[in-house]
Amino acid sequence: MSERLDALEERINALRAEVRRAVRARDGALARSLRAELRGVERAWDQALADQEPPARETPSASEPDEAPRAGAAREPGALVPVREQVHQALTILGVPASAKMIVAVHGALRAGSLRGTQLASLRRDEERSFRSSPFARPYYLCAALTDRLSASRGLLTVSTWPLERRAIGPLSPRVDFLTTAIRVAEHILRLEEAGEPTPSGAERLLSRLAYNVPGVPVAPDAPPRPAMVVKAARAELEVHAGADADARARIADRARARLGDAERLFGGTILSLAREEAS
Amino acid sequence: MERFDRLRGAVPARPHDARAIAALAANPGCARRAVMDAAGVDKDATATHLGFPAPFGQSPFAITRGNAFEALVKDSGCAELLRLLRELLGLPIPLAAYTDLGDIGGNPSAHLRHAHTLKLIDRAARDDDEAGTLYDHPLLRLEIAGHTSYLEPDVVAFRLAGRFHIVEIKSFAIVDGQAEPDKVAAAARQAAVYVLALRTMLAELGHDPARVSHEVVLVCPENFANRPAGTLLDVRRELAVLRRQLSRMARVGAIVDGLPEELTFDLAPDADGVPTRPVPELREAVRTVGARYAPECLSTCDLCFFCRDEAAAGGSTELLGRQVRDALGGVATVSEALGLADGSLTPGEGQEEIARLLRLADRIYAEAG
Amino acid sequence: MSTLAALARLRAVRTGTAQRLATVRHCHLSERPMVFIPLRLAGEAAAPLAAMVGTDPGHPHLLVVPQPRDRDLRFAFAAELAEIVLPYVEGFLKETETVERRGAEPYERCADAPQLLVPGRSALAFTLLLGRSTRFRRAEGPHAVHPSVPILGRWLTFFAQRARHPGSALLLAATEALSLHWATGQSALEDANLASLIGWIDPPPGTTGADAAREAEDPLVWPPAGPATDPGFDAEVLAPAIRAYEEAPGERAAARVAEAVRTQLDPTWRLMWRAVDLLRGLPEGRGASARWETDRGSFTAFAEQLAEGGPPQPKHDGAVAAASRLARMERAQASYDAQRAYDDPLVMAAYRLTGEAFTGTVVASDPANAEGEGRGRKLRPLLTVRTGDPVRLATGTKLGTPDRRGQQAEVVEVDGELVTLKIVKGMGRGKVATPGAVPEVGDQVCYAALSDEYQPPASLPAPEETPWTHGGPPPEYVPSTEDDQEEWS
Amino acid sequence: MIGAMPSPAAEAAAVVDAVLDDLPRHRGVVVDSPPGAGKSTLVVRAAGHLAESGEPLMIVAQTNEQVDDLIVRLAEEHPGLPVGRLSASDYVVPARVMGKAAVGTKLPELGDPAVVVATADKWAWAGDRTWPWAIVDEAYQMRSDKLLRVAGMFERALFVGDPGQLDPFSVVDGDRWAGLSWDPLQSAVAVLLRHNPDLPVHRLPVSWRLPASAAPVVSEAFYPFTGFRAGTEPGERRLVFRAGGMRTAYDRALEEAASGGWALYELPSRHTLRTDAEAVQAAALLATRLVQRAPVAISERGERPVTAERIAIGAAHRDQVAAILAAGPPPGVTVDTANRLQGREYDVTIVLHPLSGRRDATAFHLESGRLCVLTSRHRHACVVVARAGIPELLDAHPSAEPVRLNVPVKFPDGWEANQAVLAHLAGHRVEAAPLR
Repeated sequence: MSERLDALEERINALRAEVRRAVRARDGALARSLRAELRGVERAWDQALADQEPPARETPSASEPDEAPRAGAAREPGALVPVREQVHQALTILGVPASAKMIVAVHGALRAGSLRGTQLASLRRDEERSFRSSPFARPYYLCAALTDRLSASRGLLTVSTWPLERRAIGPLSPRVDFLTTAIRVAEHILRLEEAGEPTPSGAERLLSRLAYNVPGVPVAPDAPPRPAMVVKAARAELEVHAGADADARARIADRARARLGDAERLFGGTILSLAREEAS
Repeated sequence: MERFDRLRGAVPARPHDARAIAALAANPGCARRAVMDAAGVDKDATATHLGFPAPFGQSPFAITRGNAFEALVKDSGCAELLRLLRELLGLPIPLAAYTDLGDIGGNPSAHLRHAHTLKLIDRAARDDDEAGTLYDHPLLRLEIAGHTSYLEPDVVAFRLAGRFHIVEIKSFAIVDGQAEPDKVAAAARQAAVYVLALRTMLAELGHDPARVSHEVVLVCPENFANRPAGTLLDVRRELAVLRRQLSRMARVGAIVDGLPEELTFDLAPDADGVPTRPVPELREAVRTVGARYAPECLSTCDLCFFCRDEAAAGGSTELLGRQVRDALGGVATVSEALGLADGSLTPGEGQEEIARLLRLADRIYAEAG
Repeated sequence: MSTLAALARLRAVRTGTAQRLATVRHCHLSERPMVFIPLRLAGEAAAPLAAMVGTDPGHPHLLVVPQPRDRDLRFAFAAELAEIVLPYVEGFLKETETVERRGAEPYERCADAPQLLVPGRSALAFTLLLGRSTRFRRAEGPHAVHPSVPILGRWLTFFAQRARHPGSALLLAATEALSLHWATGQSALEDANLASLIGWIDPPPGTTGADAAREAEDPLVWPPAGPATDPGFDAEVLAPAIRAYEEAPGERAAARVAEAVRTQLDPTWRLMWRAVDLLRGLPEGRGASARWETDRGSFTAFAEQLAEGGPPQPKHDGAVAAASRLARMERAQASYDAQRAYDDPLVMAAYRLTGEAFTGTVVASDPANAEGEGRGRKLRPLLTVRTGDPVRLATGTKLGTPDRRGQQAEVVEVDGELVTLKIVKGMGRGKVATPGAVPEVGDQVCYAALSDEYQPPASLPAPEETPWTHGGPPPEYVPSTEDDQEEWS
Repeated sequence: MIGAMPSPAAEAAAVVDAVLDDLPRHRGVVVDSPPGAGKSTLVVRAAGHLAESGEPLMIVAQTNEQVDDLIVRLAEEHPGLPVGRLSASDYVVPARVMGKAAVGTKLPELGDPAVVVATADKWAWAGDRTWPWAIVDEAYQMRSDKLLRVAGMFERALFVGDPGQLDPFSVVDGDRWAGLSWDPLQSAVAVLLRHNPDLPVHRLPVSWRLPASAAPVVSEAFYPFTGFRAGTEPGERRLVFRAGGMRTAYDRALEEAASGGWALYELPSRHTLRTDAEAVQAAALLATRLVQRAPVAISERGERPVTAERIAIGAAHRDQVAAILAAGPPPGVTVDTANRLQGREYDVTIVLHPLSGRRDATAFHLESGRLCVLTSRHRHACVVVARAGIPELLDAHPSAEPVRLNVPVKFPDGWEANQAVLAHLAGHRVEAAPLR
């Protein structure tokens, strides 16, 4: 190893120690500046190493054949389709309000997509900004689910074209939507099977995961659950909750229609409207 | 209360979270800790300013893992949890309602959230037709040494057959039915805080507090898979200890009354929050209240290194642990004990026996070694 | 805590170095032990992060899992570890000796056995978990692993379980082995830190044990001996390295993780060998050698079981297995305690202080005393010993003595400083005592109410005959597919 | 209250009848017996009951002394019943057992008695014979691995014992079995009931030993959920001194105990060695003074002098026992550890409190069974010797016991039990005289 590399490595070690000393002394500012310096030296070390060696041939891992090395969001495969489009696809498959995590999982499993959770973080805010600057300019918006307090439910995404009843969340709705998700995923696999297409292994894994929490799905070791059985079992439980859930959702939707303006109806009531609601 | 404010200085009192409350039982005999906790002093900051930062830290991996596991249990309306409760307690299928008491829009105050929790728990306790089953993030509160502490909980409360249970989610593993006893103990102590707080809430609402079960559902990953599994944990003992420690906190006043009027642990932070209090002055202030150091403090108390240093400087036998201390029958310092052992020190009243034993030990040790 | 051990700690505080608690070594130390230092990823039950392992102090093997959450990488780690551990272990199977037994067939026993050394109790517990998470794996089927992985799992399980058998030395935790022989000037809790413990026993020149121990608490100077890593290291060094590997898996990124964990393992590696040297400095006690013989037997038996294709160790003992193990452990504990005392005057000293043992000078001896008539006449020599020890022994108490281990005596009377006792066992059949068999007037003697006599326990039912009080016969063990499906995260 | 409470005798008899009725209906029947509630009476009664059926019966006890006691009681109650005693080869037949049982080291040596009594250890060697019935005595003090060795010998069994006394223990670490339903370190009853949760559990409701002054205290502290009452009314038992006192602290403590059933002889607060010379001496001197005062016990059994044999001094550790013996208590007075006092009964007991002089309470000291044994051996009065400061010690006790999954929580909690007993003793405090 060259002298320069040695020196850099020594510096890296020293800096790491200093950083940890600063952290232990609860000196956040110092730690941050030291860390920044550390990253700089690390980059220099990487560079020095790269200068020295012929470029390392890194074989892409077999499980993710199309993962380009260190690609930014814009160069993501399938990035030809914007993120909001991909989310819309996933939500359309599911047909119920879903968390970012579920959307990523479904999209990954059924559409071979590679959305990341972080990409969805600011989506709802962006959509709201867009809507507020020019209402209804887009054919659909990715928007909020509404709690029984008419506020935006934390973490759930819906599509603006859905009826309010579907976007409302009553006490039984998380369960109903979970069961519906299991049914939709199973049905999607069934359709692939009917079309003679191979089932992606990710889809099977997702279905196993969901089916595990649906009572009455027969479990066979080493084999994924049969989609038809999942549909049957999930429908059986769904039957139990459906009536009560539909009533609760309808009541929330009615209230939302009566009390919320367009934007609030899509993106949730504000504290002010909540206070009105509370007072009434 | 004013007295506590003076002790603490011009900073808001450190809120007691469930973990802090559970830790009260770790060394209840320590007056220093009792006074500082009751006054809401930031012991961590105090220790750091004194030059003895606490040796604790949590790995980012552990934090990530904890959060990820909790999310896994609670995903999709607590789908995993429902399965567990159905298996463990025979929760009937129709009982699947999930209410997130923390999700009430905007960024509401603790007070508002507590009121919301109160309203829904009241409805649940009345067995309203609408009443739900799972209640996530209930905001509970406890009265501690005259302060109201809000407990920011990551627990779920659920109702079955008119009884409420607390669900405690922890990411340590249960392997073949066993988990690390210390971690289970910590979880049980913490869960007991929530049980007590929920009981208090029911009592305030005019319901029977006994409707909160002393059996807590502990949810942990099982074996080496990431799958959550549930176990029932009886926290009656922890509840008894907790009640005891809380009533003890209320009695801290007596210790405080005996302290100098002007005593304060104020760090005098400047505009950037950097402490400006001269260290020797703070050291004197802290020393005014006696500590009861034991090596066990090293895993529980922020001030442990400071107190250990103090004990070492004084040559205290406490440094060597409770067992050694007990074997020495109350001899307080190392030099005193060694003096008695080699005969250079004449035993004081009541020390004749231990002196005889130590001299004998000294002789036998010399003979055998 | 005995007063003696307490006094030793006090003296350590005053002198600044640890004080001896033993004059001989009470655990066998192999000539070629294997040091094993595992690290675990924080927050996970049994996800290995790295291990340093080997038998040559100058050439440790470093094994690393660059992304500990990746199941395949973890099993690759286990296979790598197996490549180092299994040849070492199996190397001891080649040379055997024939052991003759009274009333039973002779059998073969390995001439020597492997010995694993780990830093402390938590490393021991982790070894057990590592064994648990690998021994049920299979080399075929949907979750296939390398065939060596389940074998490794069974050996690790064997070693870790055996470590809980009193007096066994097949797997030693360094902190425990050292604490058995030295008392430091800090608390037993703090002794669990290997660096600080060695700091007390062998402080660097010019410093005191207390200083060395304080320094040892700085994770920047002395990283924790594992399996838990320093949270500061995790946050500042390990997390970025693992993240870099995740983003661009490759040799360079893996090397970065490896270098990071090496900094955490190197110091402990050196400490472990210092611990070996310190322990080697003590001569091995008689009992330690005898217990090692038992260890060799246990090792041989397990190797045979493995060779015969027996199933992996079950997840827990059944009712019968538990009771039988408990009986074996209790017996081993009693003989371990007794042997240590008889081997070592410093250990005996603690019993003298509590009045369960005494030393003194023989002031009267009647070697010809006998009881019974004719053929039933038995030699029962009488001794009177003057002692300065505070004897608290009741008449009739059975006593042993380090100088004549085959003999047993009985307390006849304690009268102030004079103890009269009668030798009741080990006098042979002769009419007169063989010369030297009975202590003479003026001899220094030591007697203690400690016995390592073996009384075989009553037999237990066969597992398939477990009675109804204990749940009836257990279901037969069938390896379930679930066992090898566990994700090991 | 509606209707009068049944008399203690009637209440106890009803439970015994229910137990006997249950015997043929279940594979096992458990009877919890608080201190002095007539456990031996029940065992002897059940033995007679089962023997009447003509089927042979094995009785399992834990110590040789318990075996001998049972044989004596059996001979008293069922003089015609042939009894055998299995014993080790070095067992010396005590006078009280002579002629009351056939003694042998192997079953065939005993002939064919209706009842065979032996310790659990001895039974484990007794061979393959199967018995239709067994009675297991002191079953809560029996470790479950011992039960495992003998349970295959019987088809049905009656398990009798006191759940409040000391749990079995081991010198080795048994963590690996914690939580298993067959944990060998758990008591025989705990394991039995975990595998057979439907077996009936009866409770003897009346303590015939403890006086009215003690039964409520012991019941509340150590049997908080089940409880029991005294068989005698307040005032029915009395302790009087035929010799006069001198108003010394010892005298006052003894008089307090005689009038109120309890006394706390309190020495000044100090941290001491376990063998605290002052406390040890106080215990011995209290016994000496007691004998000197010529005490007489008046009870439902009539008027009887309290001789040295009817007095015991109890302590937690063996070295304390040795030290008390060295301090010279009157000849004939029993001095022993809690472990060995289990199952025994005296008129007056003197107890060296396990927490006296300690700075920190350990799990050993706090174990509720230990204090329960020590404070429940007496028919008339109990004098506790302790240094002041135990409430403060309890108050400062750190509660950090590890918790093991699936191990049933043991009640009562040692801390609570200690607290309850101390709270009661506070009302019977006599300050020790300052040492000369």
